[in-house]
Order: sequence, then C-alpha cells, then structure tokens
Amino acid sequence: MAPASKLMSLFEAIKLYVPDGSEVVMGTSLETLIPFAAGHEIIRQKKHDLTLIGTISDILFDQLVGAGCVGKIRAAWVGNVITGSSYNFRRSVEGGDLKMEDHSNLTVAMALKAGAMGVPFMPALTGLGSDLFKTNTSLKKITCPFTGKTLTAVSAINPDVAIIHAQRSDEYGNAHLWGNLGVTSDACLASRYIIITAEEIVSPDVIESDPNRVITPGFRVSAVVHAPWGAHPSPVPGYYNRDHNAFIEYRSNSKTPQKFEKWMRDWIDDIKTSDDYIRLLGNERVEKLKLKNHLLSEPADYGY
Amino acid sequence: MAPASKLMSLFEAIKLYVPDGSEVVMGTSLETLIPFAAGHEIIRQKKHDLTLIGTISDILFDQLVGAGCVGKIRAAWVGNVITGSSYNFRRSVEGGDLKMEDHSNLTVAMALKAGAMGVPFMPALTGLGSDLFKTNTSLKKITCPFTGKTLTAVSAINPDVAIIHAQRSDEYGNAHLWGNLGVTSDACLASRYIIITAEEIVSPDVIESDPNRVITPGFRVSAVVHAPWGAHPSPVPGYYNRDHNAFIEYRSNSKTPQKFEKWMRDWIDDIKTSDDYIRLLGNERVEKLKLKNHLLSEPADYGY
Amino acid sequence: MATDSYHYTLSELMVVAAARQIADGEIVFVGMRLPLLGFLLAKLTHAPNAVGIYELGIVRDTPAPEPILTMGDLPNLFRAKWLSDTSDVMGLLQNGTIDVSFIGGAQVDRFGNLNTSYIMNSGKITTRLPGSGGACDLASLAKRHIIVMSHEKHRLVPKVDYITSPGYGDGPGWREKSGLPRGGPSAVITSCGIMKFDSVLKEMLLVSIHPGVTVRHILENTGWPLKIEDSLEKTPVPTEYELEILRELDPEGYWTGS
Amino acid sequence: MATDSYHYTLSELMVVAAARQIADGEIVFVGMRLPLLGFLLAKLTHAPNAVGIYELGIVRDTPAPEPILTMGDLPNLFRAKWLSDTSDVMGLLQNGTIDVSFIGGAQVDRFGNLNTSYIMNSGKITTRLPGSGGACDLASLAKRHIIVMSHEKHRLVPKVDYITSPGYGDGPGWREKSGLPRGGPSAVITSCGIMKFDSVLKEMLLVSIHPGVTVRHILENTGWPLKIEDSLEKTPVPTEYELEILRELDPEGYWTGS
Repeated sequence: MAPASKLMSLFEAIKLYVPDGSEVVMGTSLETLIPFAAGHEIIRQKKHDLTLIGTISDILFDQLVGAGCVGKIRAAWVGNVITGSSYNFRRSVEGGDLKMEDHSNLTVAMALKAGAMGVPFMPALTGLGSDLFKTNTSLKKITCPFTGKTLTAVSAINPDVAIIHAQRSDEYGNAHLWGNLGVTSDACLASRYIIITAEEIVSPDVIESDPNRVITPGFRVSAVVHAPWGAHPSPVPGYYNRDHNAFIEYRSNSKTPQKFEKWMRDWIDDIKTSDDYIRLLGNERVEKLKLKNHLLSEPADYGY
Repeated sequence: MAPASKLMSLFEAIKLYVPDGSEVVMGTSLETLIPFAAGHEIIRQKKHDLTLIGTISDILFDQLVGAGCVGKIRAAWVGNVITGSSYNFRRSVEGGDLKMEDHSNLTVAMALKAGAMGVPFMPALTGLGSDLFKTNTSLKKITCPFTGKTLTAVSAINPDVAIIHAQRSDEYGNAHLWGNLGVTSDACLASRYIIITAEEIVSPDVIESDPNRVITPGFRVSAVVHAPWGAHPSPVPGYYNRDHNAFIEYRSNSKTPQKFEKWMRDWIDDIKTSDDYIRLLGNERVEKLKLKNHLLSEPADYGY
Repeated sequence: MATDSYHYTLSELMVVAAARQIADGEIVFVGMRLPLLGFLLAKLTHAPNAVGIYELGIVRDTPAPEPILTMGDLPNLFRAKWLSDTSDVMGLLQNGTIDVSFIGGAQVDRFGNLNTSYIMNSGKITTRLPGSGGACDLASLAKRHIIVMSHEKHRLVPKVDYITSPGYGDGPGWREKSGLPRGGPSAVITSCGIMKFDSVLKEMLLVSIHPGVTVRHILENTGWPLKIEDSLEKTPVPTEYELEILRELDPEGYWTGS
Repeated sequence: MATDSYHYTLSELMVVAAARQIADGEIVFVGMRLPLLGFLLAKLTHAPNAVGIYELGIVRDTPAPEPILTMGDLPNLFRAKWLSDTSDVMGLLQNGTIDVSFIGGAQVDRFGNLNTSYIMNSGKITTRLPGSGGACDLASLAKRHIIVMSHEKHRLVPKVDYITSPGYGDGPGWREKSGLPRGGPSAVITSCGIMKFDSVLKEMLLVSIHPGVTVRHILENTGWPLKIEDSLEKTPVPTEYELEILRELDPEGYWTGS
C-alpha cells in the first residue's frame, strides 16, 4: 500500500525530467526559495533550448542564460534584484540570441493560474495601453461578456516541469513550504512534472501533521531531491538568510563573458554534491547566514 | 500605532454589517466551520430580503429561509448533507417565494475568485450543455480568444459581507483558519465587509507566529466576535466534531412550518449568548463532541 | 426488493458494485453519501493506491482512522495528504487529473443526463431538489463518472426535466458540440442492476442485473424501452471480506442498513 | 550635484520626499529598492498606520525587526500580518484596495509613461532592461503611483521607446480609452526635483526643486520643454529625525549612501 519512493539524486532528477527544449518554471517564490542547486545542475548537464518561465527571476535566470542553456524566457523581470540589470541576459537579448516574452508579475501569475485551473486563459485589467502586447503574444485584448469593458486576456502557461525548493519533504513528494508563496502553488498544479528539492527529507508523519502547509499534492510530484543549502544565496525561511554579498559579487563576476566563465568554473563545474557546495561556501559564511532569532509557529490541532 | 480593536458582540456585528437586503456569503468551508451562531443572530434580528451566497450550504441556509430572512439564494446546493433535501427551502422555492440562481461548486468558486481578483468574470469548462445556463444569468457561453473553443464565463460575485467562522483570531481581525478551506479566502477578498466569529480570541503574538495560516489580511476585517461553539453542529478542526444527530433531528424538526417554528423557539429565540447555547447543548453532548485524539502540527520556524 | 433472502442489504450490494468500478491507482473525486463508502471500500480491498479528492479541498490516500458519515468529518481531515481550497481541487478536476467520480441522482434519462435540481409538471416546479453541488462539475470534467441511484420508473425517464449534470445530451457528438472537454457517464448503478452506455449510440444499456431481480421488473420500472446487452450478466454478490470491511466503515448501517 | 554641502545625501533627500507622499492609514504596494526604505520611513514617522503590501505575497504593518536590503529578507517575513500567494496580493491591487505605490524607471516621458524594458535606437534594441516585474501592474491598478528616478536628459524623454508601465499615454482620456480601471502617476521624484501632472492636460509639471538645484539645470536635463508650476517650491530638506531613522533603516548606506 506504500507508494514507491521518489527520492533520487539531483543528477537523476534533472536528467530524467528536464530534457533539452523543456519549458521550465523556477523561482516561483520570487526572491525566496530560488532553486539554485537545481539550476546549477542544469548547467552542469549542458541542457539547451530551454524556455524559462518566471516572475522576477533574480540571478538564476542570468546564470542559465550565460551558460547557454536558454532559448527563450517568459517572465516579468530578469535581473539582479539588489543591483539591477544582469549582464548575461543583456548580452543575449541585445545580441539577438534570446527570445523574450514580456510579462508583468500579474500576467505570469494569471497565466499559471489558468494552467492550474485547466482553462485556456484568465482575464486581467493590467497592462492595458502598455507595449507588453507588442512583445508578448500570450496577451490579447478582449471584451467582457457581462460589462462590455476591455480586458487583458492572458493565455494559459502549462510548463513541462516546475522546479520547487521547499523546506521539508517526505520521499513521496509531500512537501511543507512556508513564507511568501509567490506563484508556487499554481506553478505546481499547471506543470506536467514537478521536481521538489528540499532542505530536509522527513518522515510522512511530519508532513501529515499539517496538511494545510503542503504546497501541492504529492501524487503529482515526479522527483524528490535532498538539497541542503539548495537555494543559496536566496533565503529559505526557517533555514538561512539571504546572502546579499553573493548577489553583489555576482554583478562584477558576470560583467564580461570571461569573468562569467571563471565564475562558472568556481561555483558550478567543480561542484558535484551539496557537501562540495557547502565546503566552498565555508564555515564562517554558513554560520553567518544561519538563523539567529527563532520564532516557532503556534501549533494547530488536526485531531478528531 | 496600535490599530483600534474590532472586537464586538455578535449582536453589534450583525446589526452593523448585515443590513436588510445584504448579499451575504456564509458556509465558505462547505461542511466545516459553518457560522451557525452568526446565522442564528441574523434570525433573531429578523433581517429580511437577504441574498445568500454559498457552495453547499448545509442546513444553515434552510434555517434562514424558514425564518423569512431570505429573498434570493445564489448557490450550488441547498439541503441537509446527511439527509438530503431540506424542507423550508423546498417549501419556499415550490411556493415561488424564493429566487434561486443555480450554480455548481466550481462556478461559485470562480465567481468569488473573480470578485477577489477584481475582474468581472472568470472562464470555466463546467456546465456546458447543462440547464444551469437557463436558471443562472451569471453564466454565459463565450469563445476563447486563443483556442476558439466554447467556454463558460462566470460573472464575478462581490458580496456585501462575508461571515467566516475561524478557530482563533486577534482583536484586529487577523485569524488562523485550518482544515479544508473551501472558498473562504476568495470569499473574504471579494467581500466589502468581513465578520470573523472565532472559537478563541488570542493575542496577536499567536497569530503572527504563523502568517501563512492567516485566512485574510486583518486590515480588511470589519468585526471580530468571540463565538465558542459558534459553528455547532458543523465540525471545527481542533475544537469539536460534527454533531450528526443535530442534522438528523433537524430533518424532522423542519418537516412542517409548525415544527420549524417550535425548533426556532427552542434553538434560537431564547438564546442570547454563547453560554446559553452551550447550556442548551448540555455537558454530555459537549463532552461527546470534543476531540478525543489530538495531532499537533509540526512547528515551522519564521525566524531570521 | 427480495434482498432479505441474502445476508447483505441492497445498499451494500450497490456500494460494492460502485467500489468495483475503481481501478487501483486511479484518482477518484469522491462525492457525498454512498460514493464516500464505495471509495473507502475500494481503497481497502482491490485499489490500495487509489487517491481520493474531495470538493471541500481535501486530498487523502488512506482511509479515515474512524468511520465517517460526511466528508467533512474531522477523521477525514486527520493526516490528509493536502488540505486546500475548493478551487485547487476543482482545478485538478478541470485540468483532467481526475479519472473517475461518482454522483447520485433523482432523475436520469436514456443518455445519462442527470437532474438533481427541479422536477417539473407542465412547466411548473413540483419538487425543488438540492441542486448540483459538485455534480455538474464532476459530470462535465472527470474522465468518466458513475451514477448511483434508486431504480424507479419516475426516476429513469426518457428525458430529464432539467439537465443539472450533463451526460451524453441527445446522443453521439453532443458533449463535443457543447464544448465539454472530455468524459461522460460510464455506468449507472441502480437498486436493480448496472447499466452502461452504447459506445456508438451513447444510449443506456442494461449489462447486469442484481440477484433476485428480473429483467421484466427492470423494464417495467424504466421509463423507456431499455436496451439490453446480449451477454447480460448477474451482478456478483459482495464477498464476505467486502461485507466485513463495509460494516467496519458503516458500523451503524447509516448508509448501508436495510 | 552639489549635495556635499548638505549633511544628507541626495538619495536620502529622495527617499524622504517619497516617504512624505504616503498619508497615514494608506495601503501601500511597496516596490524594490528606494521605495522599500520610503515606506519604512513613513511608517516610523508620520504614517504609523500605513499597511505595506509586497508582490512576493507579504502583508505587514510593522517595520522589519532588522534592516533589510530586499523585500524577501527573512526579517521582512518575521511576524508579517499575512504570507500568501502573489495572486492574492495582486488581487488586492486589481480590485482597487491599493492607495499608492512607488516604481523606479529608466525612462519616463512627459505624460508619465515609464520604460523599464527596451532602450531602442532606430528600431534596434540598444539596451535590454530587466522589464516590468510588478511595475506595469502597479501603474495600471493602484489608485495612484509615484515614480522615483534619476534626472538625466536621456531618461526624461518626450516619448518613451516602450511603454512598460502606463502613465497618461498621449494625454487626457487615454487611460479610460485603454480600459485601465483607475489611477495614474501622481508625482515623479527625481534627483533634481518633484514633478506632478496637470490635472487637465495630464502633462508633467515641475512643482518643487531640490536644494542646490537650479531651474535651468532641470530644464537642460529634461528632454522636452518642461512646464513649471507658478508657485514653484523648494523641496523641504530631511529633518534630523527623518535622517536618524533612515540611517537606522540603511545603516551601511547601501541604498542611501552618497
């Protein structure tokens, strides 16, 4: 009666569920819980022609673009949240090597909600009069059948795979995720495959003690990966703070293709496991990023 | 800097925020957390011409109809979940005294989601070919601007007031709600006023320890009422089980208008406070319904 | 009905027949009342890997730790796999994740259209029924749905007074024309037998009769000349094991008592 | 810019000016970078009852317990009033709950249209900017929005190369014609001064100049003949108290350093 375990290595998960040409949604919590470890594995496996889907992607998308994995981006914002523009992205778009579908956060959210709800589009009021309609064929103007008013219709996005970093998951894909949730729930429901990378793998008892905190039903999850520090340098509620310096340093480390090549060698090519990555970060940095002030949620009783 | 308390009596809350003719959404968690205490206060205050909005309403809607408070219902199902049809509702519709807008659970959910999202409608694939379109002017067939396919357009519902029963709330309207959530979150966001009735009033510290469990932002809540056992006979996760006998007994107690009059005298007219109600239930029944098996949620750390 | 001569009730036979419609590993949208038991019975017998989805916003793949009478009973929330919004589980239904669902009905017609809203008499409402609930959604959006109801002449009618939950409309191609994305009724389990639908004509077809029931009785209690499958079967009786489980699930026989 | 002679930086002046645009009790949709500080400053000075909404899915009405550099920093989640989905807070924006929001821009035109997507040169992309993020949504749906940016001739242009975030389009009636439900830019706070919009013509109007800045300097650094309010004011300097708070909020001067 126990279903099969979905626990596997990051290598296997990316190899199995992110073939070249896939539409991949990542960074669905916006600034938190960004699945950097999974993104770096995609780079190590030299995936190409991927379409990246996201809201504000922070630097993960820039890294994948710089590594040559990406053919197209469907997102609201691509850059480095704390420093502004990101260089690989600029170089690729300005050089004509990267197709861009320009969204706003609301249109991405609605596109994924349409995908999650199984409808071909969702209506919105945003962007009317803007030029997003010129650089995004997923947007059309429609007339409301009830009010006669002009609305923005956002075409559904159903990604091939959602890559989600969560705090804790059981081996069957039932994962607890907390903090700001971004577009994570809809991204999971809209996607064909779901890869969960988690700070901790826990027993089903832990997850079942709080079913409201489960981000998406485990029966739809394809792979579960144990990836401690797998969202660094982005923050993970309950585990570690944002490593601002990493984002600030990345700015100069990606200024030229040469510098980015070196950055990849240092931070991606030679990293085989989470341990390698944590070793590279170093004790001092790890300690500095860990939570200093704890606040545990008041229990909820799910008894009968 | 501390905002004003929104704590008030059930009498005040209903008097202030449920004027005659209001559109009221209740029973948004479907079979659990039904705000019976608030509904009974509406009956005591002899409100009339209300429009009730809900998914499956269980017997609360039948009681409000029987008491003459209701002019119209916009819902998917009105009855007694455990016994089937409900008599006051049947009498009123068959007698032509009650307007009905026939929804399905999905169309109600989408109508409230449209209200919550501030759009005039939401698309769906349900009900196509059904006769719901004949008895519900909130439904229209449209053609998808992207696929050309036929879709159901569901007009937004923005109730005047949402009445929500929650497990615990602070006096500012920040409430924890857990268990199955139904359409509660969207109903709150879609409504102009929100009345929270809660099993317990707790300090803001308790609520702030778990912001993901907050059902809707407190700044939009109008009134907070302490209403222990306020959802009886429906179940409240963490507090008490469903009182099946009350639903089964209600069936015969509502079979004729005379029997229902008597039921109202016994269960509504003479009840002034939660204490009166609990006394009426009696110790034995109260003890029987309390949780026997507890399961506390694993804590989540919201520190930094 | 002469079920007294058997050591099981008619409701038990119907629940068992419903349970047997669930294949192992299927995603089941579980409705109120009898279907609630049918799913749990299947789970505990031949379909241990079935997953149950409930319109309240519940996903669970284990039976509740205690007998339940309604899907909102707290034991049905205990150690659930997911507690969420109705719109989330309706999304799973609408996007094609649900294999099978069960719905009850007051009135059904030869093409499997279901009425749980209005019984009419010459344009006047004679009986107001509770309405759709999730039934219209399940009939519209699940890959297939199964109807469970009592077999009486005024319930099995040539044409329903009101289509609450679409079946095959007026026949072949109707669902597609209407814009429904998939699905349709795959079986009707009544108090007398089991009907399926002709794959071409989309019309109801008697395929199995319950023990102690005659074909004539069924024909007399059906509002149109019901077609009969050549290889008409007898509905297999519940096994001892199925009855044992079922009586643990409904110890007071609230749903399955005679 | 001759701000050295003042004991505050230009960024500090801009943040203070932004903060003063927030009235007490307003619901503020808080953007990245400088606006993040502006909201916190307002909260801690004249607008203690303001509520902050963040696109990540955060609602909070108290400042974070520690200085933050980005809205996703864990202290900004600590004791938040609500942690939720982006679509939930976008719903609050779209349904008209948000009083005011702040957005930065690379390029703005005389009607307050904002470009953060593409800098073009004779039909070719010369610079790809990060894009809208939530800016287009805030400019489309908040009751009013305030633009904060550096005042340079190539940034304040007659017509933007690409409208990422709609202002008043080509003038009066354009937002209504386009179908936007409400709103529009109410002020532009630059490194040189503060502009508002003519209530009739919807065109930018210089209303206040920062200390040490001349009108000529502003006109020379604006891409069109900028109209000037008759009652032109001097931007009030930050108070000691405002600076004190601001330096607690940004102790290393990451955002507000000179």
